[in-house]
Amino acid sequence: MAARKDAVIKSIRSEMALANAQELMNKTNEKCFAKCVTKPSTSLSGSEETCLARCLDRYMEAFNIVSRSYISRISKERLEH
Amino acid sequence: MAARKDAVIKSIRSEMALANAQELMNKTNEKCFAKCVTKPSTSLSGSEETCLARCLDRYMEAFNIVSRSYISRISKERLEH
Amino acid sequence: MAARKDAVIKSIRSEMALANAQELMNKTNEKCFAKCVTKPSTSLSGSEETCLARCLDRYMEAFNIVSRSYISRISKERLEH
Amino acid sequence: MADKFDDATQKELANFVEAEQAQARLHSSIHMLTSMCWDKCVTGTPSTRFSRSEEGCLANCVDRFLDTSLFMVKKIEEQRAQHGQLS
Amino acid sequence: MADKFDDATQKELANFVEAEQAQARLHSSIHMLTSMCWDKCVTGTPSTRFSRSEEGCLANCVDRFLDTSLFMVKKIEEQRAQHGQLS
Amino acid sequence: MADKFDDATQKELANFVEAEQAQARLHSSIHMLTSMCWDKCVTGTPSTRFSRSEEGCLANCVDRFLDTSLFMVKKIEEQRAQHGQLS
Repeated sequence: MAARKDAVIKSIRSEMALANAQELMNKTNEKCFAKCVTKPSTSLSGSEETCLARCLDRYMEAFNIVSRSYISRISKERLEH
Repeated sequence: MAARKDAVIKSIRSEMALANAQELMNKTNEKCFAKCVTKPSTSLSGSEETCLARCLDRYMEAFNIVSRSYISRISKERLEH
Repeated sequence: MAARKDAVIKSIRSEMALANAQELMNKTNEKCFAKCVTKPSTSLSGSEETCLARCLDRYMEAFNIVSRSYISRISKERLEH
Repeated sequence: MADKFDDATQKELANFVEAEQAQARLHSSIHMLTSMCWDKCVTGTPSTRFSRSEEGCLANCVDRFLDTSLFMVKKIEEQRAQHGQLS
Repeated sequence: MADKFDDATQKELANFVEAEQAQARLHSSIHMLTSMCWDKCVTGTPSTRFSRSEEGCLANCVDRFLDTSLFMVKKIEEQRAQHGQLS
Repeated sequence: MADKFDDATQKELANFVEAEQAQARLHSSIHMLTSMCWDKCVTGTPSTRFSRSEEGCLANCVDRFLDTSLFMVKKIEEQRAQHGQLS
């Protein structure tokens, strides 16, 4: 019984983590394609790939900055109220 | 029984009104933040707050203009068809 | 029984086709109104209607180009993997 | 749980829920139209009132959008009549 | 199907699911805010690091957006207090 | 209500519904891609045909977008291999 409960919890958790990672990838692809591939041609050029690689790192950085700000702000507000 | 029915109706109605007001607030915040806070700094400046207050009034006014136009148009079309 | 099964299948299929056509019309209206009616006045002008008619044809063409590219790409990837 | 509602009350509630759902779709259209017409018509910094051109644009925006939808449907039906069923 | 969970386990699972749903709403807000702040703050071509102004903008973006929400609520409450319930 | 479908028919219908759901996801991707590629490629006023550059852009847009997705996944896997599991 306990083993089955843990299996249910584990499966929900990994589904949630997957959905979150998937959403992050979708947003990153959308934003970076918009910024880096302005005129789609017959293949990705070297400069487009350089732009995409940097954009990926910057979007992850922005995601971390925003996560930290948001979590610290709502923790603060919960303490005050 | 009638009292329980009225309670159900009242609770659905207030849930709907809340969802509608919440959606209006979300849209207003999104549009006015986009227009008034173009370079987020360490606090909202006086001119940003002035802009936000006016933007709030204008968005509500736009919402009222659009609501009136839309409702009058669909009422007219229902009469014609 | 077989007749009832076919009726269920037919009804699901036509609901799907309708939803797809509806989504295509919604997107077309949104994109073409954005492009062709930049300053809404008291009626659609002749040049706005010309623009809308061409925009409709071009959006359908773009939809066909995108559909072909996407389906051919995912068919290719399925063969490779 | 308490007793179930009787049939007449259940029917009344079903009608009420249906009306509320129609209302919710109406609200959703109004929010979408307000957002779209705001982006199209309100181009400057918000002031204490709309400019004349903003006001005219907002007043006409919904009707021209609905005219656009009707115009598109008419064009599609004309094309179908010419080329036969496109499906 | 296997046996059902006992009452205590069912309750524990219900609490877990509720906590996960709160987590999902948190994630959804963070994705929305990241997308919005990226569009507002990251205007140039992506480089090996953010420029100073991009970094400052991103660091302040979430807090000013939440300040904006609070400011709007305050304004609405002021107007209600002046003109009576608008509802 | 009428009699239930027998097991074989139920299974056939379940397969059909699954195939239709896959179809719906395909349609949804195509609508999203058409919208995105239209915004990227069709910059001028609509004419009786696409310009050469618009046509080339549209023809390549989907493939480059899917290349972008693959490229991003590859980069993330390279980083994981270097720095260990980020999770």
